[in-house]
Amino acid sequence: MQARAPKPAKSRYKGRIFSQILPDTGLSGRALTASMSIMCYLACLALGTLIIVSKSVNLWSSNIASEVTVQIRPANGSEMQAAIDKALEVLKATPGVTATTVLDKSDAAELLEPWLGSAKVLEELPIPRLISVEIDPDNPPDYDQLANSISVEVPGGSLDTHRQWQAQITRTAGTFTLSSYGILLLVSIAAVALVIFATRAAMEANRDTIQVLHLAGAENSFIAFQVQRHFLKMGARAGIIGMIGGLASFAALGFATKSDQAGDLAQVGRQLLYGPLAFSPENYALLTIVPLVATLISVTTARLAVVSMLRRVL
Amino acid sequence: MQARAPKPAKSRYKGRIFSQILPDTGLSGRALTASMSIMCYLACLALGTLIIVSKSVNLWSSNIASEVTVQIRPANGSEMQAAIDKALEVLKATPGVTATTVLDKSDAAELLEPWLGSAKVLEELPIPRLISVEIDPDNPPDYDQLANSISVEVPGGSLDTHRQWQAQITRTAGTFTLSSYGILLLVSIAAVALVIFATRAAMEANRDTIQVLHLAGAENSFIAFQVQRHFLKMGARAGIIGMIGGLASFAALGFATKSDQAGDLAQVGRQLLYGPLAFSPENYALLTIVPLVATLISVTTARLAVVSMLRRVL
Amino acid sequence: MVRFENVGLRYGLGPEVLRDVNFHLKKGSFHFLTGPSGAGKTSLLRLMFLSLKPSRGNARIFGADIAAISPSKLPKMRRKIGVVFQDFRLLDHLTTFENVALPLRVQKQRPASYRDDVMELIEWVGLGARADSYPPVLSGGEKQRAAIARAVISKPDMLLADEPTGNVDSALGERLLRLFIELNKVGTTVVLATHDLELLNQYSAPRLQLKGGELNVTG
Amino acid sequence: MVRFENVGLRYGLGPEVLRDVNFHLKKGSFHFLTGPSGAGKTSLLRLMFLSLKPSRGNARIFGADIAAISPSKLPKMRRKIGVVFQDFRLLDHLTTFENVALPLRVQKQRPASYRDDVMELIEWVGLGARADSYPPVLSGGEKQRAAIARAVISKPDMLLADEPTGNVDSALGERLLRLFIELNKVGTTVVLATHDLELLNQYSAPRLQLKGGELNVTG
Ligand SMILES: Nc1ncnc2c1ncn2[C@@H]1O[C@H](COP(=O)(O)OP(=O)(O)OP(=O)(O)O)[C@@H](O)[C@H]1O
Ligand SMILES: Nc1ncnc2c1ncn2[C@@H]1O[C@H](COP(=O)(O)OP(=O)(O)OP(=O)(O)O)[C@@H](O)[C@H]1O
Ligand SMILES: [Mg+2]
Ligand SMILES: [Mg+2]
Repeated sequence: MQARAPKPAKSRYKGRIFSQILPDTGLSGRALTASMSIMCYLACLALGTLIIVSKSVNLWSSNIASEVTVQIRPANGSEMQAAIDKALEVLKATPGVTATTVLDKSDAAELLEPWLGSAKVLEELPIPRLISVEIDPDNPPDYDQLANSISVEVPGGSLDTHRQWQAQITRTAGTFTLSSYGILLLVSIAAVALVIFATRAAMEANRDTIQVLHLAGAENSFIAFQVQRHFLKMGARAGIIGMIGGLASFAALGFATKSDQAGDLAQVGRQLLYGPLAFSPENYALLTIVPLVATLISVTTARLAVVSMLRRVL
Repeated sequence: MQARAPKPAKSRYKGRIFSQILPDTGLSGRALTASMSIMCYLACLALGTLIIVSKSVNLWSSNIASEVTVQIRPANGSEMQAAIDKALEVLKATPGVTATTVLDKSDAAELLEPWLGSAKVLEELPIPRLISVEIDPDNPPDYDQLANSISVEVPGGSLDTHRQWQAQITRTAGTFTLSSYGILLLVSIAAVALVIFATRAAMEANRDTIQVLHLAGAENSFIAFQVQRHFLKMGARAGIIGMIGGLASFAALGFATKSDQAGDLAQVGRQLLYGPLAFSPENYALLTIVPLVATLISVTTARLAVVSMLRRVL
Repeated sequence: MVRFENVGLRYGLGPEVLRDVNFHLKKGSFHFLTGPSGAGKTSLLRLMFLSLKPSRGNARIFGADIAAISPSKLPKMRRKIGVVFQDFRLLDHLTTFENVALPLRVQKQRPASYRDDVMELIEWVGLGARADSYPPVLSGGEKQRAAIARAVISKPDMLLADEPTGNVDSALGERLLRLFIELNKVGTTVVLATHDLELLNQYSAPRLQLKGGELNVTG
Repeated sequence: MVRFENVGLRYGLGPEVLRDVNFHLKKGSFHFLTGPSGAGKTSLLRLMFLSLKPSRGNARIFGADIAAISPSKLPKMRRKIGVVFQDFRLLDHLTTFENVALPLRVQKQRPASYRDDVMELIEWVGLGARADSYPPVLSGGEKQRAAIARAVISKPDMLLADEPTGNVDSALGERLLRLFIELNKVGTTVVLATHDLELLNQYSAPRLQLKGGELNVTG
């Protein structure tokens, strides 16, 4: 039963210190800030994933879209070099093709090495030859028609547009993007709900104070402003904490990624998750949207909740 | 200023209804339950990922460990069938080898199809032959020695133990496992912090009530029990909400997985994330650990916080 | 200034706490409000300070019908009324000074303009040394005096005081009564609810007597 | 039963609120405690109900030194003391019945064993119709009576009442005084802090008079 000595936040005004009219206590305390921060952190992770995935997919898609391959298998009764020349001819006549590179026999053999063993053996095999074709992505050729002409005009020739591959990437990226949007939505809803509950509880906790303010002639807007100011601070604080956490996580991931060895599966996963690009400064800057939105959600939700509550009292 | 009419939780006792001695209001309201639930949800996701990854890795590892491949490339001046027979002889003499299967020429060709085109062409190629070797995982042979004997005794022969592949999987799985443990740890710390803050705030909110209880002769253990009971309910409720959310998410994922088309990259990712097994009933059951731990954390943290606070008042 | 005609009040579905209450307070008048515990004194004051609406009858204050005042006009009207609550209702997180200055603060007056007035009043009620203390460390009588200072700081048109001397000794009670009388002399309408016979005998003023929900005006 | 020798009390670094207080209360005695507002009546009572420790001097209650009582023994001692707080301190989330029954409930007595006693006492203080109401809807006097009922329900060895009649009219005040006198007759030591001259004149008992932090015992 020791007398409690409240130590409310103060602002100095011309020599005399003034307390806040509504205390910072009540439900809107540190637990609220903590859970709001967690949500902001989650939002940062989701947003970061979104940025990385969309950047990676763009880059990959444009890489893939700007390159197709012509494969020429050794066919019976045809000369390989003639087939290659024919293929180049067809390609050059096609609008939208910007460059062609005929891959050496050894390049093709290299691709087969995992399957067939050392290149020495392969050199003697009649393996197919590849032509890498660069495409103007803004003005791509009609692939169906090109594929048709190549298979008709070039003996043993076929066009590989990597379409299946591209579809796979797009589908996988789509899943990630969708999950990220889902998490962002969930987190926002959770944040709104949390602030509504918190506002209600804070009003409940400060019910007597609000009654006294009313009876002293305070206007609803005055009271709402006090509550709002509180949630402004809370939202901003939580947003910044969450953002710092998010930035730290991405930085840590980037660091961990660099120190890891290269390797098939891990690299594929990492490429997809963290992008061929480093998570760049612009992306970090984009994350500052999180505290801004958090503050906005917090303030407007609190304002609406408070005004609707105040309307219901005499 | 309308008179407030508190409606506290009641328990009926012999005709007369009794209110709880400590009200359910104060900071430990719905916002607390909500944020606790979110943490439990995250814990469920992390735990689920952990289960799936470890199960998948086990399964894959044992599959891979129980199977190695012998590759025999057509070497100059040697008969393929003789080489195969020789290889089988070596394998049969090796302890730990339980079975061997010589793959058809066409099986091998199939594996090369993506690279070399239709199987017709391949039939004429002198492609390598494969022998699939089953291993007793509990008693594996000495791989180094086996590889050595095969390369020495079998012309053009080599042993592929998929070791690099296995290392990749282990490394990737390790990353997932580590992140999951990290999230579990973070979530637990956050939950403990949240409950401590909440207990403090609840004690603060009910300070007057606690003083009156003290002065009426209540023992600290009596008061602590009241607070504890409150956090027991809160922890259990939040844990169950979080668990249900987690279960729903996994169920939704399983459903989405089934309806999706098969495809290289997506399938690799999905295999890793959701495992070759469906997320089975035992795994769902394992998730019930989350509400149990949440309740335990909530109650013990609250108990410790309350007792240490009560000790500090006269 | 205040006119009640056949006013009745019930809380929820309970019995009528006030029945057929009729009275009229002229501007600048001084009234005692008496009656046994639970008679409805606080309820009657709550009607007058606009924190409750009558269940029936016609209650007018400053010429407006209490039951029909729009919420947006409430703050303006309440600023003309000073209230001393029976249970003080000081804000625990504000100092005595800030509690007393509250009515001016919610009117958004500049602190510099009222600082000295507030301190002077606080000295007058004998709380000079306690201006920077928080209510939880004040004695019962000190709280009551702070509540009175808060009610009168904005020189309201009407002062409603509910048992304002229940926690102070008779000397201090007399001093506070004089404060109310001074205010009344400069034009404030005063209604003072009390059980304190001593106080009633110290000043002759008409009495509103509540009993069994009915009101009689004497003197 | 209670013996204070040269007891001094200060809050934090403030001035001494009580100085060199000496008195002795015998078992079964009845005392009034008087003094102006802020004199330290509540503070003195708080020492006696073990919610405060003296800054100096020797204060003993039930034979034990207040400054040295171990926390684990506090609940047992407090159960022997009934307190009526100046500001009531009813629990807003419990009904009147539950508030009055609280001291028995924290002693873990079975509800069936005290139900009738509690209801009888509630009727006696005139709150029969309000047993299931929550404190926020009670009038000032009704709260005070509920607080008194809570203090006496467990028939304590010592009753400390702080201004127990500040919010009730004189007829009811007399009735409550009689309750205290009855309790005193069956052996309870009573200390009653009040400003109410009327009450003081109704019963002759020794007075502890506080002034400027010093205590004089008269009568
Ligand atoms: N908000 C409320 N809801 C229901 N009943 C109420 C409410 N407020 C007061 N009452 C009841 O109305 C009656 C009158 O109460 P009121 O507070 O007006 O009495 P009073 O004359 O001020 O008494 P006192 O002198 O004890 O303060 C009482 O019986 C009380 O219990
Ligand atoms: N917890 C506290 N901390 C600091 N000062 C306190 C505290 N409680 C009381 N005081 C101061 O101690 C002095 C005595 O207070 P106390 O409540 O004992 O007076 P009282 O005799 O009960 O007065 P009243 O008749 O007005 O209730 C007052 O000046 C008061 O402001
Ligand atoms: Mg009243
Ligand atoms: Mg006192």
